[in-house]
This record gives sequence, C-alpha cells and structure tokens, in this order.
Amino acid sequence: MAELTIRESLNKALREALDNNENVFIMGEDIGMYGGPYAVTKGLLEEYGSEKIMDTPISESGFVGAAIGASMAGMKPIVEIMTINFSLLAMDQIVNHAAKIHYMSDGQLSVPIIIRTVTGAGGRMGATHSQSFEGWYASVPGLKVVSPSNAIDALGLFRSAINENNPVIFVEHSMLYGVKNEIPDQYYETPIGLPKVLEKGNDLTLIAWSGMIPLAKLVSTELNKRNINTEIIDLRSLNPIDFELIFESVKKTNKVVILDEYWETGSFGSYISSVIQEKCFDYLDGPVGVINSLNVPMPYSAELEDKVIPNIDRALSKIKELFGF
Amino acid sequence: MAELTIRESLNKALREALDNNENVFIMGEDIGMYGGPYAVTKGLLEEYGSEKIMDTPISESGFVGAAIGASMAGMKPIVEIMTINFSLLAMDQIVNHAAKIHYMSDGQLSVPIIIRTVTGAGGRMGATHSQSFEGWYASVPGLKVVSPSNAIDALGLFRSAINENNPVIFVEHSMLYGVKNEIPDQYYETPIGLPKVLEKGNDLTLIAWSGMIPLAKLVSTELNKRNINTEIIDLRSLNPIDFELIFESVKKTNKVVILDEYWETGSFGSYISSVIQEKCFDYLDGPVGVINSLNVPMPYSAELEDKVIPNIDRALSKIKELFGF
Amino acid sequence: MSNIDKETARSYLLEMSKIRHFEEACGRMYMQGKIKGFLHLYIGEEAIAVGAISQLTNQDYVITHYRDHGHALARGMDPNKIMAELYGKKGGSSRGKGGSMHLFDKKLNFMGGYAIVGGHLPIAIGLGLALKKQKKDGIVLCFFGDGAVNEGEFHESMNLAALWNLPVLFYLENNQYGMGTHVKKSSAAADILYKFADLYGMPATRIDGMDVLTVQDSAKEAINKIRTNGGPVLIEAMTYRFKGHSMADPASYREDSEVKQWEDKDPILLFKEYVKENNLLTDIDISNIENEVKVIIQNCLKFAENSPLPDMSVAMDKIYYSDN
Amino acid sequence: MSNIDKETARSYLLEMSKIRHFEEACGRMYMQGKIKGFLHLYIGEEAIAVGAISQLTNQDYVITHYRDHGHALARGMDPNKIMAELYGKKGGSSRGKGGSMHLFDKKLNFMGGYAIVGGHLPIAIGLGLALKKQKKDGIVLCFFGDGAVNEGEFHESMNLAALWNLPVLFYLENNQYGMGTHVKKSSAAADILYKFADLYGMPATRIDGMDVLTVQDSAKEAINKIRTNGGPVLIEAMTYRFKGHSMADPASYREDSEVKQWEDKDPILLFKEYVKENNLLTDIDISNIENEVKVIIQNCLKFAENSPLPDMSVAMDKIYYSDN
Ligand SMILES: Cc1ncc(C[n+]2csc(CCOP(=O)(O)OP(=O)(O)O)c2C)c(N)n1
Ligand SMILES: Cc1ncc(C[n+]2csc(CCOP(=O)(O)OP(=O)(O)O)c2C)c(N)n1
Ligand SMILES: [Mg+2]
Ligand SMILES: [Mg+2]
Repeated sequence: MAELTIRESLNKALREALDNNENVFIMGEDIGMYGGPYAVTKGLLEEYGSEKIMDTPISESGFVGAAIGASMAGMKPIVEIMTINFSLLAMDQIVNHAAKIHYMSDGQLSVPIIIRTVTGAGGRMGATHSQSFEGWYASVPGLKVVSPSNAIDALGLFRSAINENNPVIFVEHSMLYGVKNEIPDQYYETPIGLPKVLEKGNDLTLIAWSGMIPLAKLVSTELNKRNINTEIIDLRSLNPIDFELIFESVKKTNKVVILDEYWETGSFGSYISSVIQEKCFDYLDGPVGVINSLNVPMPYSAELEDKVIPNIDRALSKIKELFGF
Repeated sequence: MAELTIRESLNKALREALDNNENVFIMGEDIGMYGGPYAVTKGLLEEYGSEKIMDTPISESGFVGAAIGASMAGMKPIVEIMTINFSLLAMDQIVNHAAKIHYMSDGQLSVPIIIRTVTGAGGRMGATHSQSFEGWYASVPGLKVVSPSNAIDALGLFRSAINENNPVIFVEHSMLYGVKNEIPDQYYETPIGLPKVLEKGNDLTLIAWSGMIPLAKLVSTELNKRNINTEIIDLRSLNPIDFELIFESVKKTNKVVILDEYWETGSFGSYISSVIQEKCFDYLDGPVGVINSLNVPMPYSAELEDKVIPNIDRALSKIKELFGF
Repeated sequence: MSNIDKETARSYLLEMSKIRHFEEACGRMYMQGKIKGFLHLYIGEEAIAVGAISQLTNQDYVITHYRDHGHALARGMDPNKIMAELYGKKGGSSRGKGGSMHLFDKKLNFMGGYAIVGGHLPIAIGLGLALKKQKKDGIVLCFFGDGAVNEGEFHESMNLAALWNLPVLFYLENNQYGMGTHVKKSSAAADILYKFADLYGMPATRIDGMDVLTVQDSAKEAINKIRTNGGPVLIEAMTYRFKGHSMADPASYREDSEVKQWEDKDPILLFKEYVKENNLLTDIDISNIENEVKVIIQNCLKFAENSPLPDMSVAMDKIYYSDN
Repeated sequence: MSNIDKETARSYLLEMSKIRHFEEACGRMYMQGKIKGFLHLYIGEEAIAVGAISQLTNQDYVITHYRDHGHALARGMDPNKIMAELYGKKGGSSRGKGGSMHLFDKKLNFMGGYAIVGGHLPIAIGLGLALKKQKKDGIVLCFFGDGAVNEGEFHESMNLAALWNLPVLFYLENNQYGMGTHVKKSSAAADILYKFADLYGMPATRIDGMDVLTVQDSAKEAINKIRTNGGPVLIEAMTYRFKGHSMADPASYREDSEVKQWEDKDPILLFKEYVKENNLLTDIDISNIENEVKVIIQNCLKFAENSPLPDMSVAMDKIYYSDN
C-alpha cells in the first residue's frame, strides 16, 4: 500500500491510462511545459512527449471540441479545463455536442472523452474563480459526472472513466489535492454512480461530495461529542446516482442533511433533497436540510469567504434548527 | 382593453422602452432586417432605425458582452439571444461578468441590461434547440430571471425589467407567443419576484411557469372533473421568488406538484420542492411531486417529443401515485 | 478547367438533380406537415456539395452544419433513410431522433450535421487531430457558412488546425446571408473572408461555387495540398441559397432582382448547358437522369410514409453508450 | 521620438517606479500571507501602462485583465485602496470583495480588471459603443495579453469594433507567454499577432513595449486616429514579465538567459539612463522620486494593515443594485 495524495493518485491514473491505451492523449492549458496548473500532470510531458501531452492555446471551446472530434474518430482524449469557471467558455461543446452526439446519431457515434476540471472555493480566488458548476453538468442527459473526495476514489473513478465510452466530466476540488490516502496495491475500480458510506451511524444521514466531505466529517465529529451518530454518504458521482443506498440510510436514520458548496438557489443538493423527500417521505422525522454557499458572488477576502462557504457553525446551527441536536 | 398576444405585448413593451428612454437600444441576431426570429421585434427597425435596432453578427459572446459594457457606461441595452440554447455561447459573459461586476466593484458599476431569450421544447427542433436553461441562470446570484406565461405578465414584467438596474434574463417560451390576453389600458407593472395565483383551489397546489402553465391548466380541468380543486401558482419570476404566497397555498392544500420542463435530474423545480418540504414539512400530506421532461436529449420526432415533455398523462398518473386522486 | 468524362458528367448531374428534387420534395412535405421543425434547403448550392465531396475517398470525413441534406446525399447517404428521418420515422437514419439538422452516417464517415452555428468546427479539427495521431491518410472536409465566420469558434479552430498542422479542408459556403443578415452587415472582412487563413499561413482561395467543375478542381487541388503537407486549407465558395433560410423564412430582406441574378447561375442549368455543349451528355441522357432521380424521390417518400413511428423504447435508447 | 519636458520625465519615472515598488511590496506581503489567492505582478511591463495611459483624458475608459495593478496605478488609483483590497480589508477599493484581479475605480473611468482571459474584450467594445451612441469624445483603452488572442472573444470583439466603427484601442501586451505557454506554441500567427487587425481594415502597429517614450508616441498616434476616424486601432507592444505568471509560478519553463536578456531592457533602468543623458533629471531628482515612491508604498502598507476587516454586512451588500 502506497500513501498518495489525490494529486498523486490522479497523476498515477493518467500514467496508467497512457500506458495501457495507445489512443489516450491529454490536452489542456499549461499541462505540459508549465507542469500543470495544479501539478496533476507534472512530469508527464517529459516522460510521454508532446504528442501525448499537448499544451493548448487558451481556446476552451476549440480544444474541448477538438477532443470531442478526436474521440468520435477513435481516440480517447483526456482534456483538462483549468477550472470549471472557464468551462463556461466550452459549455456549448460540452452540452450541445458531447452530450448529444451519441443520441442524435442513434448510437452511430460516441464521445468517449474525459474532461477533467477543477471546482470549488476556498482559495481566496474571488467571484469568477470560486464556482462549482458540476451540478449543471450532472443534470444534462448524455454526460456522466464524478467528483472524488479522496485519493482512493480519485484513482478508482478515473479508471472507470477511462473504461467508459461516454463523455465523463471528472471534477476535482482545488482544496483537496493534498488529501492523502493509502492506495490498495491491487487493481480496483470505483464504479461510477455508486455512493459510498464513509461513516456509519444511526441518528442522522449527512450527504456530501467532493469539497464538502471534510466539513461533513467535522460535523460528524462535533455531533459525536453530543452522542449523535452520523452516517456520512459520499456521493462520489453526481450522474448517475444509485439512490438505493441513500434511501436505505434515510430509512434508518430518518433525518438527512445535504452539504453542497453551490449557491442555495437551484443547487444540485436541493435536487437530492427533492428525491429523498419524495421517495422516503414516510420515513422522515423532519424536513431534509440543505446547506449551501450563501447566495452571493464569492468575495475575495478570506474573512468573508469562510463565512459564505458552508462551514461548521452554519451546519451545526441548521442541524439544531431542524432536529434539535 | 386591447387583446394582444405575448408576441404583440412584447413588441409593445419594446416600443415603450424605446420611446421613454433615449438610452435604450436593442441588439441581436436578425432582429431587424429579418423581422425577428420569432417576429417579436417586427417593424421596429423601420420605425426606430438601425441605431436603435442593431442587427448583430452571430457572435453571442461578443454582442452580449458589448451590451454589458454599454450598460456599464450608462446605456440601457436590450439584447436578444435567439434561443437559450445559444446562450451557452454567451454563458461566460452572463455568469462571470454580468452577474458579478456590480458586486466585484462593490456597487461602483452596474449592469442594467435585459437579455431576452427563447426557451423550451415542443417545436420539433431536436436535441440542441429544445432546452430550458432558465433555472441555471436563476441560480446565479446577481442575475434576475423572469419568464411570463401570458401577455399581461409579459408586458408587466418587461416594464419592471426596464426599471431595473440589474441584469435581467427575460425568458420567453417559443410555444407561447400566440397566447392572447386582454391587456389593461392603464399602465401597470408586474413586480419581479411575485408569483401569481392563477386559479384558486383547496385540494392541490400546482406550481408551474412559462411553457408549463397550459399543462397546469389542463391538469386542473381534468382534476376538476373529479371534484378536485386545484390552486395554480404561476411563478413568473425564478429569481427572486417570494415564497410566502407559495407557503400559504401549501398550508391550505397540503399537497403540491411542480411542473418543470427541464430534465428530471437537477431541475429548478426540484429546488422549489426542496424549499417547500423544508418550510412546510408539517403541513404536507405527502411528498412534493415534481414532473419534468424525461432525462433524454430531446428527440426530433413529434411522436417522441410529446412523450418526453411533461404531458397530461404523465402528470395525472404522478398525481394519482402521490395522492390517489 | 479539367476535362471530365461522360461518367463523371452523368454522376455530377445526377447528384445535383437528386439534391434539388429531394429538397423540393422536402419543401412540399413540410407544407403538408409531414416534416416538422426546422428545414433548411440547399437549393442553389448543389454544385458545392457534389463538386467537393466527389474528390474524397472513403477514409475521409465529412462534417457540416444544419443545412446538411445536400452534403449527406452527395456523400452517398440513402435518401430513404434521410427522408424517413425528416418524417420522424423509425426507418430514419437516427430512427427519428436527429431530424433534418442532424443527419449522420458513420459507415460513410459522414460525421453529421450540427445545428449550433460554428459549433462543429472544433469537432472537425478534432477529427483531423485523430487522423494525424493515427497516421491515417484521410482528410476532413468541413462545411460551414459565412455567418459562422463571426463565431469565436471559427477562429479558435483555424488557429488550432494551423498550429497543429491538421488535415482539414475548411469549406466556407458563402451564400452571403446568415438568416436575414447580409455578410456585409456581419463581417468587417466581408469581401475577403478567405483571407482569414493568411495570418495562419494557411493556403486559401475564393472560387465560383455555382460551377461544379470549378468546385471540383479547386477541391482537388486543396485536398492534394492537404495530403501532401498535412496542414489545413480554406476554400471560400461564392454561392446563393435560392430559398429562404428555413421554411419559416419568406426572405423579404432581399431583392427579387438579386435572387433572379443568382438563379441565372443555377448550377444545374449551367452544368446541363456545359455537358451538352461539350457533347458529354445528350438530351436523352439528361432526361434519363431526371427520370432516375424522380424514381429515387418517389421511393424515398414512399419509404418514409410507410416507415413505422418510433416508440418510447427508441426515445430512451442510446442516451448513453452501453455494451449490450 | 518626441521630446518630453522635465515634468513629464518626472511623472513617467515616478509612475513606473511606483508600480515597480508596489508590485515588489505585493510579492513580499504575499509571502507573508497578508495577500492571498492569485497575485499577478506587472514587473517589467511598466512602460506600457504608464506610456499609454498618460495619453488619455479623463473621459476615456480603461479596462484590463487580472494583471491590473499597473494599469490601475497608472490611471491614478489610490495605492492605499488597492493595497487594502489585496489585504481583503474594508478600506479596499471594493471593501475586500474584488481582490487583486478585480480592481475598479469608477471615478477614474477605470472600468476594472477581469479574470477570464479574453472576457473583458466584448465589454470594452460595449463601452465604445456607448461612447459612440452618446456622441461623446472618449475612447476605450483595453489591455490584454498574447494568450487572449487565442480566445474566440478576441476575434468577435475585433470584428464588432471594426464593423461598428467603435473608438477602441486594443492594446495587446505581448509578454510572449500565457502562463507557461510560449506564444509560438499557442498561435500559428505568433510572429504577426498585430496583423489580425489588417483583415478588418483596422490600423495596427507593433512596438517596443520596454521604452516608455515609444509607448507614449504610438499611443498618442493611435488615439489621434481613433478620435479622428472613430474606428478602432490595435497596438501590439513587445514586453516581458520579469516574474512568474503568478506568485504560484516558479517560471521553470523559460531559460534564465532569456529572462536576463529582457531584464537588460528593464524599462525603468532604460528610462533613467535616458533622462540623465538628455539632462531631464539629475541623480538627485531620481533619488527624490525614489524616496517619494518609498513613502507611498510604506503608507499604503500601513493603511492596509490598519484597515478593519469587512463584516458579513459587506459580503451581503451590492449583490444587486438597490436604490436605497
Ligand atoms: C450559435 C447559434 N446562433 C444562432 C443560431 C441560429 N441560426 C441558425 S442558422 C443561422 C444563420 C447561419 O448562417 P450561415 O452560417 O451563413 O449559414 P447558411 O444558413 O447561410 O447556410 C443562425 C443565426 C444557431 N443555430 N446557433
Ligand atoms: C478563460 C480562461 N482560461 C484560462 C484562464 C487561466 N489563465 C489565467 S491568466 C492565463 C494566461 C494569460 O496569458 P496572457 O493573455 O498572455 O496574459 P499575461 O498573463 O501574460 O499578462 C491563463 C491561462 C483564465 N483565467 N481564463
Ligand atoms: Mg450563409
Ligand atoms: Mg502573456
């Protein structure tokens, strides 16, 4: 067992992909010479050369579209959009093309690309660099969306994504790259769509993913001190989602809170809430709670950012309000 | 009282805006010479000239950004994006700029633009021309989003939008342009954010907006036949939303179904559902239902499209499943 | 201009007529409500699809915009399947799920019609990138309109294709209008659109798109260049659509005299004169071709009419790739 | 090259030194954790902001990208407010909500720094459109980098500005890198970026961006053209950033020798030599200027340090415009 950070596990995943499939190549802004904006691709250019590791101009629509086209012709491109904020510039390619070509051609063509991108706030990056649009992509039929919170899942989900013949949006959280985990030596895959119970508990189900997992653990620790046993579910994938595991947990704990870094209005977390209240209505002791970032463009100041993002104080007071814990 | 279609009422609204404010101008693809893709701007070029009615190249990012810039310098641009599907190409301008400049400059600058665009399915336009992204925009702080279902609100909301000093996304549904209503002679405005009770009833609250209103009425008529009295609430605005009126209705009927043309996964309707179940939990007889388009890129064939969009059969069977009606 | 043989003459005339009559039939069926949604006819521009695509080999890719019937037919797509697609029937090329703007035929390397203006250009260069990485001989023939030139995606694609030396033939069908907007109102470079290529060191020419032989010759030359040098080429073909932008468009933004002027250059009429003058085809040959076309059109209408409607299992199929 | 007077010489040197020392202070404060997030320093490029902005009048607009401290200072923005903004303090130009990449000063018509590459170009032409519609005399000076040229938004904006004849000076700061990517790896037109203007009939020049007087002269000429003809002009200034792209960047992608070569052209050093050779300023003048700058920098650091933190009422304010 090797201990790897998420950054390292992704680097390993990329190497595996390059080693095992001659059709794989990687493209994106500054993934080569610069060493990768978040250093995930570090060393790859030196090792695999510029045919496999392609630095692109700042042309998000252009190179994402190019990846789509290449995938339609038999390649397996992994394309990096530096952050999800810039993915808005490639939105047409992703939503109007990648998601639809397989369907519109009735299966004649497919788009087996992986789009890696970086989501989330916390880095004092300000309003245009701190957003979390993964829920938008997850809502578009034709796309698959995953977002790991630890190095084990990062590697496992990437392996599954590589084996997919569908466009996969692989969402990494900027604040999690340093998260370290023991990686099993034996080959494994993490199935796309399967949430994971991170902590078992009977009193409250906490659902989160990606950057909200550390907060979920914090909340759990706090509640444990009060003898409340929390079950933490890491969604890991946003589309598809196997809800069964979630429903089981809810039927056991009868109480649910969802942590989602997106803004309050129209969050993907509220969709999860909506599904749960519909399918588990009779099991619920109280309403499903959703904790989001406040409805505000992210302020730069650390002082303010920490209060806008879901945080332990807000989470605990919401839980208290809902369930009296 | 004159009877006007939505198309005509918007044409009237545009004329009013041009007449009353010398800073107003309109820009968009084919709004002039062509007569407007949906004929909303018909006749304006002839009457107001090409300084006020500007045909633009097919450069969605370019001209939406130009409208943003012009608005920051004191103009009041009304910009038309032919359909909301193409707004993905201007997404960066809308989400990363229009929504944030007021905030990032701490109020020094503002972006008083109206972006008119056309949403919705039903026209046999296929997968890339039948989407409903208004919920995405509604979830972004800094933007306001409205979407009228009748000619009275179309005119009234437009008047409010013109008086706004914020970016307003004005979403028109392609299938509703022909909807006719009596327009009051006296000047009125429809406040942004205020939902409207279209039909009063005690047994079930139906929440819908825009293209789903005709279906809500159909459902209501059907249920009336079974002596179920439906209260229909037309959201009219997606951001902001005054939820009080909704909560009141729910507290009365104890049953809610939301109709939303977006896909099932991550719909704005599910957000409404989530808020309701949280705030009215103890008043609910059963779960909040949400009826959406199926999770599939829109097929072209009329035969299929009619079944993918929320329809009366699916609505009634969902209501039966939830409430036994 | 290169001399062509009888067989080629016959083939060009047949292909152009097939497109013309197919499009006319579409127009009629649209009026009858058999075809719905958007319908963009290629009438007037037939010489381009036929002349350019004639120069391709099987391994080459074709990709185009929503005005795609002409390109699909010229590439050899089955008219029955296209018409059934337009009818929204199960016998259609995408079983009714794509529609007029989204024809695909993978077997022919016809990589589809795309309905977001400029949106298929990055995809086109991606196809070229794959060819290059796979060290295949093929090229990508990518059609788009004068309106698309104003989209950022056009420029990003041109740069990437040049920067990466990709085998792409950018084929600009300049019919001088994007919907109702004349190219002079949409581009400050209206008179020299093809020169966008210059900056990137990409060869480019402007040609008469109403003459199938000019189209053929210039395409041949461009494709040769691409096969030799690897890198992209741009052709701007001057043309005109005789009908409105779509069936919803009465085209009131242009003068009858302008339309008339271009109708005089009807590529099919011109080519008929040419083949007769050059003794390539006789009047009898021509009327045989027309009869052949008539049968094709009748058959495809019949096929579409008789094809069953798709059911919901079709609608819910192929959202995602699955191995089963 | 135009002769300048002592006052101008003093002013250019002061402004350039102010930027240089401000940026150096930023770098130090970033290392101390006082400044967070992204920090992009303008060191090495000072001649451009100072030379070009010196040619503007009050009514003109300035708009730029995230590497915006230099432009903000040259436009006259208060260093105290900028530094406090970088500290995330209430005394900042946006009370800590904007940060380094998003400086704004409406009173100075400094319309902001924008952090999406290429994203502010359409906004810039919108400012120009407003000026034109309002029949005002002003122009828009819009700075952007060589990396931005590859974004579709650049091309869309160039076309719109030319098509609509808008008073915009497109100011391309070609420092030859977009993050770690050399311009030759990002543009097939790397050697002639300014020629993108040609196609649109837009005047354009490439200049030495390390020489403040060259910058001044070319800006003057361009601005005159714009004020006379209404339409846009493009300037490409060749320059270099002496530091990494941002504080996170060790800039390992470029050779020390290359950096050294450009450091030899340090615009401040060069200008100091010039003013001495031409008897515009003495060594004493220069050291006075440096002392003046030192005080400005000390003061702004003190101001930022002492400014209170914003509270949540600030965070929740100005999300929407409201009349109260
Ligand atoms: C991004 C986008 N914007 C607008 C439209 C609407 N639209 C469809 S076709 C068209 C005109 C395109 O003109 P051109 O590229 O010249 O092609 P032509 O129709 O003349 O063949 C427009 C504006 C669209 N489909 N996509
Ligand atoms: C749309 C977008 N893509 C990528 C980035 C990340 N990024 C920030 S600055 C930069 C390089 C820009 O280079 P250039 O335009 O030359 O300006 P310079 O930094 O050299 O001044 C990149 C890629 C971004 N901010 N926005
Ligand atoms: Mg055209
Ligand atoms: Mg640069």
